[in-house]
Amino acid sequence: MSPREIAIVSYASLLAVPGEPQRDEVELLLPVVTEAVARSGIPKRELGFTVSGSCDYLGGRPFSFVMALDAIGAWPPIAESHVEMDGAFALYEAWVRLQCGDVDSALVYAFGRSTQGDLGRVLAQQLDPYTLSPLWPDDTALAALQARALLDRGRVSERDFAAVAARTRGGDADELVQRPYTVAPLRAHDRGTVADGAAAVVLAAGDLARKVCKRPAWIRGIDHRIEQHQLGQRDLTRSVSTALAGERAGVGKGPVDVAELYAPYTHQELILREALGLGEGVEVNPSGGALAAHPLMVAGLSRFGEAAERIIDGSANRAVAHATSGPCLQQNLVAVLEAAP
Amino acid sequence: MAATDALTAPYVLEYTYRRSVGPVLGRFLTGLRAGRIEGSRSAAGKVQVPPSEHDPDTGAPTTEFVEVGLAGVVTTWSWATAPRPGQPLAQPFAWALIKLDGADSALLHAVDAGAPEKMKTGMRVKVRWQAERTGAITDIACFEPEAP
Amino acid sequence: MSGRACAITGIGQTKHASKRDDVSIAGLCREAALRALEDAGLSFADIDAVVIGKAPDMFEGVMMPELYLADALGAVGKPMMRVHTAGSVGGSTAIVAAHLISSGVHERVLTVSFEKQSESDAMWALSHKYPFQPPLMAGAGGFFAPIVRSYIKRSGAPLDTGIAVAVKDRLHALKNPYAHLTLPEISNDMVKASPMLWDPIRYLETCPSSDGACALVLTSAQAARRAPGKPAWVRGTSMRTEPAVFAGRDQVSPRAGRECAADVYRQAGVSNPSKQIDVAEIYVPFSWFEPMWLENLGFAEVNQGWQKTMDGSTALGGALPINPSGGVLSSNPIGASGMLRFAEAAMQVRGQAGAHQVDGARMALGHAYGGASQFFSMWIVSSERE
Amino acid sequence: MSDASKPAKKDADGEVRRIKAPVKLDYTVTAGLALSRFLKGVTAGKLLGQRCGVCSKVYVPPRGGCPTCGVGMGEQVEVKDTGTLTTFCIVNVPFEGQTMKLPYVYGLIALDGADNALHHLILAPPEEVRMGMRLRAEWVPPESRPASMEAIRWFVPTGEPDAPWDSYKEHL
Repeated sequence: MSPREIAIVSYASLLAVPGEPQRDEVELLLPVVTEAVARSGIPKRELGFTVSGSCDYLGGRPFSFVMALDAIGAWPPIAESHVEMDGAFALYEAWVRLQCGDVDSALVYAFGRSTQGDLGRVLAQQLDPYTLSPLWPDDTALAALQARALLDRGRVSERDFAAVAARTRGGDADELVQRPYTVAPLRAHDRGTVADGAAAVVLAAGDLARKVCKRPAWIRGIDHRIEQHQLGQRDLTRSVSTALAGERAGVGKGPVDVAELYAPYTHQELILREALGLGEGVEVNPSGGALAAHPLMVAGLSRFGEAAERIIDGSANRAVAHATSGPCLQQNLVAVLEAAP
Repeated sequence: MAATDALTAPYVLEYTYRRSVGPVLGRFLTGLRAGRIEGSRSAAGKVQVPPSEHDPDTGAPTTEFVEVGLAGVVTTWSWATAPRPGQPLAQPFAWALIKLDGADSALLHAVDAGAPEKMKTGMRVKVRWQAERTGAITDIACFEPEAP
Repeated sequence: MSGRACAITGIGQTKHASKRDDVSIAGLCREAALRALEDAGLSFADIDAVVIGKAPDMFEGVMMPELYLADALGAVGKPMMRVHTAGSVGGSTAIVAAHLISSGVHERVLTVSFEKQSESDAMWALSHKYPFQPPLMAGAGGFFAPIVRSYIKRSGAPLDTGIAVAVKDRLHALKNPYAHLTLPEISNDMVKASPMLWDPIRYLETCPSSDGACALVLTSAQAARRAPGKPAWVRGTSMRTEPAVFAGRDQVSPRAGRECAADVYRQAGVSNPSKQIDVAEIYVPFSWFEPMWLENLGFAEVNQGWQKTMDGSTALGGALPINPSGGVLSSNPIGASGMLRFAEAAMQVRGQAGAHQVDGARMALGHAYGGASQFFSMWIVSSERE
Repeated sequence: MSDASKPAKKDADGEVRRIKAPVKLDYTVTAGLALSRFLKGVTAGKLLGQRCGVCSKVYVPPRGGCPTCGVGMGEQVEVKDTGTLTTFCIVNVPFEGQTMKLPYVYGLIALDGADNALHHLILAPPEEVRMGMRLRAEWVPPESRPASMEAIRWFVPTGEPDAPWDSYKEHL
């Protein structure tokens, strides 16, 4: 069975800037969903499926996705689902749902108010509860183990990390690399700026996509894979799950104009580029990526939205979108978006 | 509405979970309490520390345990300049993946090395036990360089 | 159902108990998963993708547990997803897994749902005070009791209707070796004498808090040919959501539930549910929800659901047996509770339900709901593919 | 020192069976813009709802968006602190953080002028509480009012005749 043609036809996002009035989840999400749906040209009531991604631990209370429902006006009742994962995995669920053939469009959204807590401590809850989380390692400590392994392997240097930071979030690599370590060998600029945000994407199938969008971003391939959880059982310098997902998604079948990679740390961009076989000519993270702003649960879906925008606005013909989850790139989702179906 | 207009408040999520650990981790933690580190051995002969509840290749339940050394090699490390609450040491220390003698996988823990200059990938470290052990991963207080 | 046919070839569950102190979280999940795989004649290596579901992460204090469970559930190198739709999650998780088959994406999918409730305390997780929010409501019972009172007022149901359900489901549970509660001495008097917790809901009219897991193996029709047992076929799946609070909301018989049922019936070609459906496993965490859902699901006229309960129609041997497994009232590992309903429906049409088997069951409904009676997931399974 | 190293329990045979895992996470949470406006009103003894510009329903407290329309709430509307008890339960379960003596009543109250019902405590002998009962808010004194619905201590019966069924049957 060959997959049905599905495309991203619209995208909207909002990143809360520090110092802005403190919106709650609904207030962050509502303008984003409204804009994405309006841009899609598909009336909200006609959307066949809705699915979201979020995580209770960002705010420390259960059922955060239930409260957020006010942002979409789920009335009359809607066909809806939710993953306690990044919104990119919600997009994958929507893609699967559309493959069943009986619905033609889907709304995917994500929200994350990641600045409410100390993310380093919050993310320690993600680890094996018996042998890892009792040690309270923060995300930077673990990412730095990976960065060191990469440095030890050779070929890249701390200045290369700084160059990724300089390219995506500004600054001078030679100056950045002189700054003090946070958790050596990582510095402050090596970690994405924790942010609050929301994003929404509308997917449409076949003729509907062509009808509502001049240049839909067709999902030509999409796949995700997970690896061992314990860091000591993986080769941290390589992302085998990204490589496998990229291969299954067909990344290597043609030239890539632009790639939006969800790399919460500078060195992870280097690992991901290698896993996906992206050469020097590929423009990576023109949006600034998760380094410029890192709203958890949103950053992956945003990569899909940003990559799609480049197709929709005509500036790219073939794009790669990537999302990750878990410590040190444990789980990875890759899609190829193209202008031609 | 002005920037300061939304109300904010502190909130603490605090709870003590009671975890049952099952037979495999139970054996591992019992070993730690007794000052011994045990890993699991897979059908293919791979030794994992901490032990896996199942064979990584076949998924079959773990039945074989192997005692591994109390010292090993640092496979990678990072340096925590400002330790956070709950972490193994209060003074700056190294996080490290440590492949214990006889193990095929590496364990995450802390190394009390004093200064980052004392740390090196490939260096040997040994266990420093907690004075009072209860059967938890924290029974290992940290590791320390084998030869100072 | 749309897309390719989807078969259920493996079903597994744990022994449910208030505290499964003998296993870790992974051990609990693997107990169900290995039983489902054995039933399907497969091993982890044969599985293409894994979908897990559970209720809030704070119940066990493990954020996004799919990460830690990837190894234990044989998912390394494969796609893995985690669904969370409140109390309906076990059902929604099975539906997401079914879509992975009917979409043509995978051939064999393992889906697992669980809750290890004993690691914390549901009342703590659901009732702790959050800034700016209304005063504490005393857990789920405090939320649903006013809705039950509304139903009683609207329907004029006799006040012992809830007692009848509580007894019936516990009698069913005595036939189910996996059930958590086994109360051989259960009787109307015993339920009536139990403490009134959230008036009008008595202690024995509420579900227990359980540790447990459920797992299913779903496959394409082609892969099902090689399965050792007779498959159950998924004939319809549906999920519906409505907001928790809005002006004029009918909390007793939510429209989302009615529309979800209508959708799943349409897919399965069911025009008269009472006649065409042989057995239903519906999510009844408080006994009064049986008559309420009978109406919401179209098994009874509005305000008359209690009559079916009171005349014995919903007991094993009755015209429409409801919850032959003993239901949520007998075992409630929250994240798995919905999947247990879906699994029991499939066991019934496969004829593998043992002492709680409904004779000749060919078409069955699995139902789950969650949140403020606002998330619904349902499937219809049949012994026949079409 | 580690806050994770609490003693593990062991069984008679000495095997470690369980561990304790204390978790403490600190957050700073926001009430959001709409709820903040409402809560500031509450501390001043006012109940300020908002009307949806699409469906015209008035919500108290206002929400970040209209739950059925998915649009931001519009015009601010002050509603009364009196209302009708639509349905309720009598709580007999002790739990941590409880502020009332058992048994007590907790119910849904449709405030006069609002289109939704809100959850709150009812101070009245449980056996006298009825659906349709008329209630009024009893406020915490202004100097100690918190910015939450607990600024209203509870609702008490007004003594008026009960509201007719038809007037509140949509708020169950």
